[in-house]
Amino acid sequence: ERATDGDLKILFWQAVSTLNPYLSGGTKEIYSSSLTIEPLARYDQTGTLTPWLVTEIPTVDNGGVAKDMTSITWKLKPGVKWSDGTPFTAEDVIFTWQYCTAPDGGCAQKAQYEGVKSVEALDPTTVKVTFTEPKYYPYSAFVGAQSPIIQKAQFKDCVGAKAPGCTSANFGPIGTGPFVVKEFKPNDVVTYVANPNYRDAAKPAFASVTLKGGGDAPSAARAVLETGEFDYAWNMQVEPEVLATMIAKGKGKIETAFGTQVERINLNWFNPDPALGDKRSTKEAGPHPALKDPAVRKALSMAIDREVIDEVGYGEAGKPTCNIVPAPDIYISTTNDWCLKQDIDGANKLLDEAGWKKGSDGIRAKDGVKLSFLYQTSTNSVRQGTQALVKDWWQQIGVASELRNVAASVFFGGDPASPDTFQKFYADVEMYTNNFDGTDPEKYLAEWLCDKIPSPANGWQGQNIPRYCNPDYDKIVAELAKTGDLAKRAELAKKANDMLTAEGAHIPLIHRGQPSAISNTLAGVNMNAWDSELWNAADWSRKK
Amino acid sequence: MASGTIGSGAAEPVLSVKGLTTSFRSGDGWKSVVRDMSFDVAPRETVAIVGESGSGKSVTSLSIMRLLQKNVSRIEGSVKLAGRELLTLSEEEMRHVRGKDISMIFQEPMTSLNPIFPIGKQIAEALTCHQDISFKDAKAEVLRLLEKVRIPNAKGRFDEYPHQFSGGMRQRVMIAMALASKPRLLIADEPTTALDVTIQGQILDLIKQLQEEEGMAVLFITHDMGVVAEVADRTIVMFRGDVVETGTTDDIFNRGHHPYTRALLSAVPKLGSMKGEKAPLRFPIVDVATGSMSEAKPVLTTISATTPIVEVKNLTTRFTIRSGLLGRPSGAVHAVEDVSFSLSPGETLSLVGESGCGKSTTGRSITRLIEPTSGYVNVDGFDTLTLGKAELRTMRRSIQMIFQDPFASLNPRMTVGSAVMEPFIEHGLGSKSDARDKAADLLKKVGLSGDMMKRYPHEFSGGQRQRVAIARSLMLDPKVIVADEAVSALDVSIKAQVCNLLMDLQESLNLAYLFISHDMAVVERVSHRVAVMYLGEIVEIGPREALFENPQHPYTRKLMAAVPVPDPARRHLRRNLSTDEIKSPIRPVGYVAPKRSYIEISPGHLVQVTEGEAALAA
Amino acid sequence: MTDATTAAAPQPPARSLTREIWGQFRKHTGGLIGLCVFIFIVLAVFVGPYIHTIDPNKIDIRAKNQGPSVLHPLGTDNLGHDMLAQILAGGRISLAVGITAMLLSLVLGTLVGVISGYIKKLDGPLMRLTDLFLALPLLPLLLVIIMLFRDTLRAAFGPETGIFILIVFVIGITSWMHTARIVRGDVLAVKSQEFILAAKSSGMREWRIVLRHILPNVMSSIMVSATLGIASAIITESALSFLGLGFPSDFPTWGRLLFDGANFLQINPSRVIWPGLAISLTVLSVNYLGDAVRDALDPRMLKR
Amino acid sequence: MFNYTLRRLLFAIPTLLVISFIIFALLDLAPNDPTGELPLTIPPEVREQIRASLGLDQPFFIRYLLWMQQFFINEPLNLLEKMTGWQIGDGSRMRILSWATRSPVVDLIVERLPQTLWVVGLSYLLAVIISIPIGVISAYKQYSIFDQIGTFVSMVGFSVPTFFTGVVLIVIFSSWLQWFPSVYDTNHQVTDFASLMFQIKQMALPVIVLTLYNTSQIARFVRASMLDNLNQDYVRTARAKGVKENIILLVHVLRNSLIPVVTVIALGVPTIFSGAIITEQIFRVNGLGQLLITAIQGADIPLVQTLTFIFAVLIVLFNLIADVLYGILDPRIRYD
Ligand SMILES: Nc1ncnc2c1ncn2[C@@H]1O[C@H](COP(=O)(O)OP(=O)(O)OP(=O)(O)O)[C@@H](O)[C@H]1O
Ligand SMILES: Nc1ncnc2c1ncn2[C@@H]1O[C@H](COP(=O)(O)OP(=O)(O)OP(=O)(O)O)[C@@H](O)[C@H]1O
Ligand SMILES: [Mg+2]
Ligand SMILES: [Mg+2]
Ligand code: NI
Repeated sequence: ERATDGDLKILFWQAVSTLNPYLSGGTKEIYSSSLTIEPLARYDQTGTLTPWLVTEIPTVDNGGVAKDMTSITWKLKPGVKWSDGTPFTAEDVIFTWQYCTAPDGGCAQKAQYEGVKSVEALDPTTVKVTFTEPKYYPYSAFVGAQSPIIQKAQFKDCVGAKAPGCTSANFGPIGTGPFVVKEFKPNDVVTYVANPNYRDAAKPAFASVTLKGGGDAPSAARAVLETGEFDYAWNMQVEPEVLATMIAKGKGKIETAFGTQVERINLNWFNPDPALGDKRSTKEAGPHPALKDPAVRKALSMAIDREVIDEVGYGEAGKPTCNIVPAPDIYISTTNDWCLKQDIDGANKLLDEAGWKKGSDGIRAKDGVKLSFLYQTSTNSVRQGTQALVKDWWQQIGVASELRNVAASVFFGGDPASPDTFQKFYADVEMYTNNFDGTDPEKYLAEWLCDKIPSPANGWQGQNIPRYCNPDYDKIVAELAKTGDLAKRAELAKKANDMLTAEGAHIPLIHRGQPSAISNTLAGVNMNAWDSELWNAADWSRKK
Repeated sequence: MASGTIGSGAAEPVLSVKGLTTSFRSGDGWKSVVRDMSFDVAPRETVAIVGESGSGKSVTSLSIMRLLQKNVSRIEGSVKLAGRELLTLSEEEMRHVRGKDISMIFQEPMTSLNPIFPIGKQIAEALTCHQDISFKDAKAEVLRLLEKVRIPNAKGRFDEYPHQFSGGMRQRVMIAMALASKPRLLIADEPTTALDVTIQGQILDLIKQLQEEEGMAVLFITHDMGVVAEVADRTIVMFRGDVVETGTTDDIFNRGHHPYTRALLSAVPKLGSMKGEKAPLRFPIVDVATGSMSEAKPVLTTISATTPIVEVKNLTTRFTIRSGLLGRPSGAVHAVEDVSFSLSPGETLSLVGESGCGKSTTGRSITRLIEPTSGYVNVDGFDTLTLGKAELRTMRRSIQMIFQDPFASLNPRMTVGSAVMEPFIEHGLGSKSDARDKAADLLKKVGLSGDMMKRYPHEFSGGQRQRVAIARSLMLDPKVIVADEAVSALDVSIKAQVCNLLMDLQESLNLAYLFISHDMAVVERVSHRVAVMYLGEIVEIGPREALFENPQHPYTRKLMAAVPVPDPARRHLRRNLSTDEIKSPIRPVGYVAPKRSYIEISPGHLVQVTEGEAALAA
Repeated sequence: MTDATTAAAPQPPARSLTREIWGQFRKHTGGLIGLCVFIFIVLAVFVGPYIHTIDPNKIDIRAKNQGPSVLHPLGTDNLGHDMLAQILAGGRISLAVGITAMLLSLVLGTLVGVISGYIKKLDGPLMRLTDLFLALPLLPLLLVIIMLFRDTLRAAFGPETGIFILIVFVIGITSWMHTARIVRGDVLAVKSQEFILAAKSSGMREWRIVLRHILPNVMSSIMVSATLGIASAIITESALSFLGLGFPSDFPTWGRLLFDGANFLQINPSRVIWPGLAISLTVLSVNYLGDAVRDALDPRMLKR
Repeated sequence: MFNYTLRRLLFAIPTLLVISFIIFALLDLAPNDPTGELPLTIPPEVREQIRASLGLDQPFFIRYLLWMQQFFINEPLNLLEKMTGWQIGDGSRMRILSWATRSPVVDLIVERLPQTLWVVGLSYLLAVIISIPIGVISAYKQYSIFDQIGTFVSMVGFSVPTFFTGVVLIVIFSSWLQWFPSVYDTNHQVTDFASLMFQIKQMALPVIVLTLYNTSQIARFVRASMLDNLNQDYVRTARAKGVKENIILLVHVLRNSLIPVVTVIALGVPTIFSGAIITEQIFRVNGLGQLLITAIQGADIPLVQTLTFIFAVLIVLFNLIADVLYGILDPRIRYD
């Protein structure tokens, strides 16, 4: 029954800065706003698309998607109301598109609407989205937590350059979801109350939600698992043994949802020698003197014991992997699973054969090139732990490494003036996590195309961080973009994925999950890595 | 006059000291500085302690008050106040004794006053901490006291701070503070050294009056035998930590038999003893052991009047007084007003005058330690007031200053040895060992032993510190020395020794002295010329004999008349407590000083005349 | 106070001033203990690694999170690093950084403080500069400094010395302001005292006055700043490291060990106790040293 | 003194302008980026558009001038309007908007003030109140048990960082004893006794941590400075007057020792407003410190700039106050 279970207390150790996910694309903003605003369809815990504000998922079979893949038509659920009581209509859907694609608006989710030519209302409950060219995976706009529908009435004066000024709307978007924002203190705490106009009269069970922000992951875990002050805490990146002692208190548990995140070490295919000045890590610098050797790249991967990394830094929240596309199931490849087993001797042998000889200092060298690498990553205790482990293993195969860690805001900041961004890659190897939205890897795999290599010409904005370039790979990706058949798509994707690992564009380490701490008193939580973790908050309730 | 009951045993003694021994920790052992001291003080009685500088007088008084630093000192014996043993009292009980039953005037007023509290408040505190009294009443009482100790413009100066006061005025503040609570016993440690004779007389009378009215007993420590003769019923003579003689003042003065006592008394300079002498005369030196006296030699220097080494013209120094929250100037202390004089090499010019009349300020203005308001000063060819930093430094080699308050002028964290050596090393006059030799030599000359160089200023007696300061000023072999009350804290014999040293140096090095002093007898002895200051102006200046034998200005005459004479027979003479108005050098903003003119009475003897004031003074 | 009064004992033979101060210092129990502890820490940290020869970066993943044992006297961390070796290695860096950075900031602060307190003309500008440095947001400043100088220093001095210089410089340059203002306040008060006037009148050069007369009289505040400075330098260093601005993660430092250990408080308390103790002991011993020096310099505090 | 204060206040204006410029330049130079915290899935073109929408594509000087206009003209006018209800101009003045939250920076600051003042301010106040007696007594009874313990506790308190003490306190008092909450509720309103008790409870841990740290620091300075003055001759004079020992200590000696103490305290007061970053983070107090640190990490330049500038104003102001206090405390210090 609605609003009978009191207050739901959620802890996000990274605080929420706005409740309009179009103005800030951060995960925390997307999750927190998902309690109020909803997309037309979203992914469930298995990654399957489920209708949310529509009656069914349009497909070619049911006629919802045009045969030529140039349009998709959504049928809205009748009788859905905004939390202010006004009806939810096709106009709102159209407006959402307009809002995000308006110039000067700085919409963070613009990519979701890429290739959308027009959105029109066939009738108040039917929306047709037309694409500029055939889209073989058409479920992007209005799908998933990244592109929820906002209310036209509320945001109509907030389009384009005016968007940031609408503070009250951004801080309290009216939605169709189970909760309504009552008060928002940016970067601190959000309070929600149950939506009186929610379409399911029995839901939500909680009368209110308090979403507190700030602090760090271990203390957030403590607040749920040890002191029991909170019911749910997101993103519990904490050393497994620390979590284990907290869980031992018996107040809660950790649940992990696995999406597409992979922690990897990128290998720089270009020469990052500082002596090259501005040319380093670009094509002009030439290939990397050591990493250009496939044997070296492979040996580096063989030397790593991913099980240990997982055990030390991730525990339940990670699995060793050799893939860059680790999920959904249909895309999982096993071709490169040789890497799951550490093989120091094999690596040593490989290097010996390739002519890399150990020097007096135990470091291998060939033709005056030493196997000594600058290994950078962002500042984060788990990553630093991994760095230490990897350094140790590499040492065992005669590879020296100098560790460096860079503040995350700088590392991922992309400031072209900074030498420390992951795009600039002024290092030999670097480690971080990346993933793709939703369940389709097409766009993701396109990141390793030759023309996506970051360089001064594109303002270091390319996403092909390892500077990998292989025309065969480009061909596979081009084919993928033109394939509609799912099985065929999976095959192509696997091929691309295998190629990347085999050729050593990077060394995949861990398939990372999203661990959350959940109080034992909470029922109905269904961890979901494909959408907002709070996607089914309407079903959450207090265990009696 | 009711000071009839004199002598110990007449009444129950207020203070009774038996076998008092005080030691300081030195190295790993204890070193006694006062040994087996015993004496009584009866109500209404005044007991004087005299003795060599550093003989333990101050330590005795501090021991009685139990104010010595506990961890480094040890007091043995018995001190009874009206029958009550003080040495075994708890700290809290002792606190009730201090200030209420016994109060004390400290030797060095500058460091003994809290620098950051207005003096009025500090005096009032002596009242408020022992009795329930409203601040307003306390303030009224303080103002009354300040007037009594003849601080001019008491009301206006209530809120001023110690550093704004002249040496003598600070001393009077200390006196007011000690008298405020009308104690049963007053311990006065050199209360009048920094006071000119007229005010000194008034203060002594004030103490006498309180003694009569309130039955106060007084323990009086002084070097001035004239004062002893005037105030003391009985006298205790100390020498190197031991009491060598006690008795009625009359006995001590006329029938003292310890050689030191005799030495002390025979060395006392007497005003008027210089009649007919042309040049300054050295003091006769008395051998402490035998009591025999050496002959006094005159100082023979050639003073060329043509090229003065110091020339001062129309020097004016004023201190702006700010008042109110906003700190707007509300007036100015005209500390030095239109002062002109010159000083030739080999000459001693003495500056005498009322306490607070601007003598120290004149000295400091000449050395530019204070920026004068206007005027012209030439020192050894340097136009002092326009000099830059580097030249000022060279100039200062020629002119050295001995500060009135020796303790305050010594860095508390520096051994006196390095303090004395410092200027020498600083000016690169020789190596460190040269400096050490010279310092040791000078210290010996001023009567300190060389091994005292390792000690810190607070471990010295007042007189010892003063000698350190003298030694320091001599390190640079300057051409001029401004000696601000340089010998006031010394006992007669050492004073004679130090003065002779100064005169020897004058003779051999042709040194010039600007000698600021209140001790007219010493002034008479050492100076070639004398200038009399009054309210910031020079009212009379001239050769010593002219001035002493033929004082013209009314203030000069008053000064001469007030000099105490070391003769116990005159003890019951009483000046009439002066009722004349105390003049203040504070003038309102925009005040224009009247133009003064001088008439020359005899060659070089000038006397100030102003229309209005000349009439008034006559 | 039981020893007998030695009447007018002859003064002991002349001793030099430093001997004198050392003599004072020696009598100061706290100071002596402080000195011993400090020397012990320094020795432990520099000689220790020759006795306890485990490489601090040696990973033995099977022996992680262990309690004290013969092989690992202080246990191991969650990667199987030997804690004792880490603390010894960390101590070298922490002590070096703490002391040099403190000295740098102390010298800088005292210099600025004394100059602006003593020379009226420079007071305004220098104090406004101090205000500016106080107001600068630390983190962006660090980011900029590191962006501008890290690679140059790394090229010139190698990765370790380079980052050491950078960190010491960064901590020094961002922490001198308190000392400067405190010293200035004290100098203002001291310079109005008469013995300064007396020194001036003997023609002392200004900087000698400052050195010989003013500095000793503001020493006690400087001493406090120094002790507090070591503590904050050690901690700031760790803050820098975990912001990614300090030493690489394979350079353990006390602050860093403490920070990393904080989460393991319940699993393995020795991970925080030892580094915490090391920092505290260092600071305490330096504090007592400072006290002793202060007392030795204060002639009135003689002989306890 | 008045003239001096006035002169200093006037001189503060150009000083602050220079400071604001340097801060702005520094922030601009820093290699942070407002899109740095966004997920990597957001493509570069979109990032570029986001930057443009924040005005980051404008030249440096324009951005600085814009901030100046917003800070010195628009915000004060806005404040005036709010207070008086007048309508000045068309009311469409651009306020300083934070980039991360897109809300007016001033509102954010106002929202954070209460918890910062409650926790950081209170702990500072407590520290001052506690540290002075501790410092005085430790100096008076140098090397007594009290002094030794005080020294020990304060040095340990100062040398053990708050990120550690905070965690220890949480483990002991929140997890184990369950006396105090480990998470600070910023929405909590004090309306009655029970809610006041709750407020006290939730403030207890962070306040303890911060007070320990601040007390240690101030007490050390009080002690050192007192020791310098305790043996001066004027103390002897006061004793000779029979002044009570505690008055001697608190009035005579303490006041003479206050200059370094005033300096330290005046340096500390502005830091109240910069918050206590680590402590706020550990206990989730989310005051100004947390606001600043999130803003810095998120490269939220308008917010950082404004906060830092306000901080600079406070620094200049409190240092001025300290300087004026010197003159009041020690009449020998003259500024003319
Ligand atoms: N704190 C101290 N530590 C060691 N010795 C001291 C200390 N105070 C005084 N003395 C020594 O004790 C002796 C007696 O000093 P005291 O101050 O009593 O002399 P005094 O008779 O008052 O001399 P003066 O007339 O010069 O003031 C001196 O030799 C002095 O050096
Ligand atoms: N720094 C100052 N600020 C204000 N007034 C001052 C200052 N120094 C001295 N005075 C005042 O100037 C006048 C002259 O002082 P000065 O010290 O020159 O007197 P003096 O002749 O040396 O007296 P004494 O014989 O008592 O030492 C006094 O009224 C004194 O209060
Ligand atoms: Mg004496
Ligand atoms: Mg004088
Ligand atoms: Ni009393």
